[in-house]
Amino acid sequence: MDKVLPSLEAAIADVKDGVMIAIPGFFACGVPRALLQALIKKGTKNLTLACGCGPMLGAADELKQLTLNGQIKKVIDSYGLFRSASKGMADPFEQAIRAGKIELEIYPMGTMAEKYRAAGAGIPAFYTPTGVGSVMENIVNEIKEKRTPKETKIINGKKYVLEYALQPDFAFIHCKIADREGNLRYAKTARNFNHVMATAAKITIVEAENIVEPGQMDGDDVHTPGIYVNRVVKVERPKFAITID
Amino acid sequence: MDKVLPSLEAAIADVKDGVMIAIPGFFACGVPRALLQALIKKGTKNLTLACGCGPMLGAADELKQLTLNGQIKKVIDSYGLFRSASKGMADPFEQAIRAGKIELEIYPMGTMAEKYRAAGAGIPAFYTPTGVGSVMENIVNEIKEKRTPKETKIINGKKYVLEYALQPDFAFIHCKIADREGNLRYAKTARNFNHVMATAAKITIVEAENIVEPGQMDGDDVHTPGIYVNRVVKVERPKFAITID
Amino acid sequence: MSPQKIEGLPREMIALRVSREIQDGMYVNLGIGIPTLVSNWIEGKDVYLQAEIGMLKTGALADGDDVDQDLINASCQAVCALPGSSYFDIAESFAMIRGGHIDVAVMGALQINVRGDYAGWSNPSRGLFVGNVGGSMDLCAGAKKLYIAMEHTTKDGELKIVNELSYPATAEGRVSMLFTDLAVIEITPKGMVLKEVMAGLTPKDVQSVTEPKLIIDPKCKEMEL
Amino acid sequence: MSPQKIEGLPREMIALRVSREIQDGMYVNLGIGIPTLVSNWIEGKDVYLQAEIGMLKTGALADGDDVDQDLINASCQAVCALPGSSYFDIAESFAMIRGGHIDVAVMGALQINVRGDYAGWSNPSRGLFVGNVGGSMDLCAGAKKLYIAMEHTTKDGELKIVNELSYPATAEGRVSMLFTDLAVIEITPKGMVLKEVMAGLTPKDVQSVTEPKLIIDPKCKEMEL
Repeated sequence: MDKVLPSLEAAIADVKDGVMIAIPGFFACGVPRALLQALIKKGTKNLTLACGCGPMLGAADELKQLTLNGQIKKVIDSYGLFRSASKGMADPFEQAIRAGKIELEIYPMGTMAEKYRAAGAGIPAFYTPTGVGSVMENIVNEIKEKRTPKETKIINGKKYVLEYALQPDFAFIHCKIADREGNLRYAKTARNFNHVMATAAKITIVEAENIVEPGQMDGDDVHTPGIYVNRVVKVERPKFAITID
Repeated sequence: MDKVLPSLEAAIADVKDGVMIAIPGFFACGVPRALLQALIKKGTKNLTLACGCGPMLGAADELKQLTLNGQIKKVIDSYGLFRSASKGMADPFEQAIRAGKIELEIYPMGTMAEKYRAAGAGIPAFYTPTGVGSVMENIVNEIKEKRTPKETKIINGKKYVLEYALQPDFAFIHCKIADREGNLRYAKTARNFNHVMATAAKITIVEAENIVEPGQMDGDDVHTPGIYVNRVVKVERPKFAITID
Repeated sequence: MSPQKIEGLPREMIALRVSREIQDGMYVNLGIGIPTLVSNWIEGKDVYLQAEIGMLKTGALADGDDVDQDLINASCQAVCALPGSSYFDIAESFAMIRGGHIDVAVMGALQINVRGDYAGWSNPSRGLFVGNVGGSMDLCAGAKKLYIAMEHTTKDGELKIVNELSYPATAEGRVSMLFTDLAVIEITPKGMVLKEVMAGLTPKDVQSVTEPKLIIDPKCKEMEL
Repeated sequence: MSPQKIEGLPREMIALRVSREIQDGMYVNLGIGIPTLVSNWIEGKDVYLQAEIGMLKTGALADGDDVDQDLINASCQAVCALPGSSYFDIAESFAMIRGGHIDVAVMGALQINVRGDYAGWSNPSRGLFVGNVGGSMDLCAGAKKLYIAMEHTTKDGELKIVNELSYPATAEGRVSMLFTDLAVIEITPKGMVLKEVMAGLTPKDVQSVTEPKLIIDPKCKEMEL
């Protein structure tokens, strides 16, 4: 089953207004910039971007454009994307947050990772020690009215928080090598959120720096088996500025 | 930090009576037979063997010896090790189960996998759809008196069972290649329960068919990072009879 | 007294009939027994077989020099790899299964009832309370579609399609289609709908070895093999 | 009015002092800021640095041709690999962290109190309720030992070691040792125990910029660097 499509436009044709899209990347590493650029071109609105560790800092131009276009409704992340005081105030995204135009929901990074992993693995909810004793015992949102307590439980004398699976409608994935059947390999620390998000989403769309034939990747060396992948598009290797400000 | 020890005896020196040992393997594939043989030689008693898919069928000689030596107190598995009616009745292990000399606790295989994964990942408990509507809504034991209901919860209108992490004292791991710092690679379907059990146990002891220097394994191709591994011993590649009866 | 047993199709033919439901591009898990035989009938199709031991795209059974003890399927048979095969650990394997990524799971059964509950993991007649549950309950919970492939009655002619299970359930209400040596039956909210019968049999014949009252599909036809 | 600020050790020296606690064979995670500087002082030691982005055994910062945009640490700095380095996905990375496999985590802090609660993730003075929590809460929950490395007071001389946090907590009661530019303090069930003071200072000096009452260890000594 050849999952390779000829263009990013074709790959995201069914990404409609109002959907939730998982965006992997850890700051500037492993971010699906080409798919984000196609999304800007398409103009899809009212989007929820489900992130993990500030990938939009690695796609600062795309974030600025998405914000100015009013395409983003909400961001879920462990990293609120806030810069230093001086730069932050000048940043359109931070301005939109402060103006209440974009909603922001925050979880600890390991909880984000586990929420995607749970969605992919059919685990509807799990207990975690992370965030106990902090404001993360609640849903944490810039909009204080939306904060509600999470369920907790004492297990073997220790307190834990119940967290739920997070299933995005789409995942935009960046990988080093894909085969035509959707088996993927990532490069070094660019793997980060890519694998779990590929497992979590209803539809997983991959931008790959290289495409090979099935069998050219050793079966023991596949990072994401093709079962999780719906579509693959070849892209140029992107350039990232390595900095978080 | 060189984690390689000169002998299996040295590697299991602190395996004391009464401990729980995780035994990976899927029937005859990926079973740590050399470590099991060392355990028989050592004579450790009152053991709980935490398995996943009938690995003792792939180590039938070792199972017979452990049973006849009275070393096993309890087995936790998804596969009760039962053979056909004729063979089962002649089998010392099944006889010991029927006589109440060995306790048997059963979970669905995916739940077993997830219980180890949870232990390794610091997740004390998780909800799963598996087993709902079956006797697996209870702790399932050959000893009916020990059966108790598990907690359940309705999430988005669907019923789920709460299952807990399972942390063994030791894991006996079989791998194809280990480096001296404990990074591991498995061969094909021999990976099965090895990785999750290596993450779950308090102390992880590895029998490796090959030992290499750090750096000889590509960092993107490591299956189990060395952080989960305490000790490594070189063993001969074992022979398995490929059959489940 | 059991109803009179009807001689049905051989196991390979049940497997052939199931294979007709498997489409190009599907990810499929085949249980032990008749389901395993389905793999003989899908060669040439672009189908990915998942083995819960931790493999996608398992190939044909291996013989002679091709046998590798590190490469078995979930029925503990030596198999071959194919271009595009991948291996992964057991937690990832059951993430696939439980997480809804398997399009079709085909399982054997001891009993099935009108609500799509089925029993397949434990036969208390052996005098043991527990059985070999393996991955069956996870497959039932997670597969998008769950098919049962089995003989219509036991060797002794006892009914396996019943009103109420007497063996421990594997799952409740998860089966959508049932393929036997005599018929193809769909499980619907209204009951069991007879879709196809073996050549030479009538719906009445099938009903005679089926405890629940069957709804005869107006388009009920002969099983095509 | 803030107490008078005391000029302390440079940040590199705090990092050096922390590095003395890191033993051969340990798996260590270093947070952003002063903790990152600890890596400069452990060269030659057999220590494995974990980066929550998904890497074990991160090497030195990369320069020039060594920079690979696919190889950064959790502070978003280009780093080098070492023989034995490994990469893994983010769920595995936080499995390591949450699951108790990290021997020591070293974090920066905005405030810390006498019970070992600390605040580091959100500074409400910026007028925003939420901050960049990142992986800090997971590290607090999972690391076997949690150390804080920070300046004893703010640049303006405001106290950071306080009776009650005024900033949102990162974790409760998880810190075991505190390393500042003026002192080394152990957090015990009885309170904060002063173990070491900077050369030229007295325990009284340290107390003057520390809100909770310090217990002076009878063996309290000069910080050795």
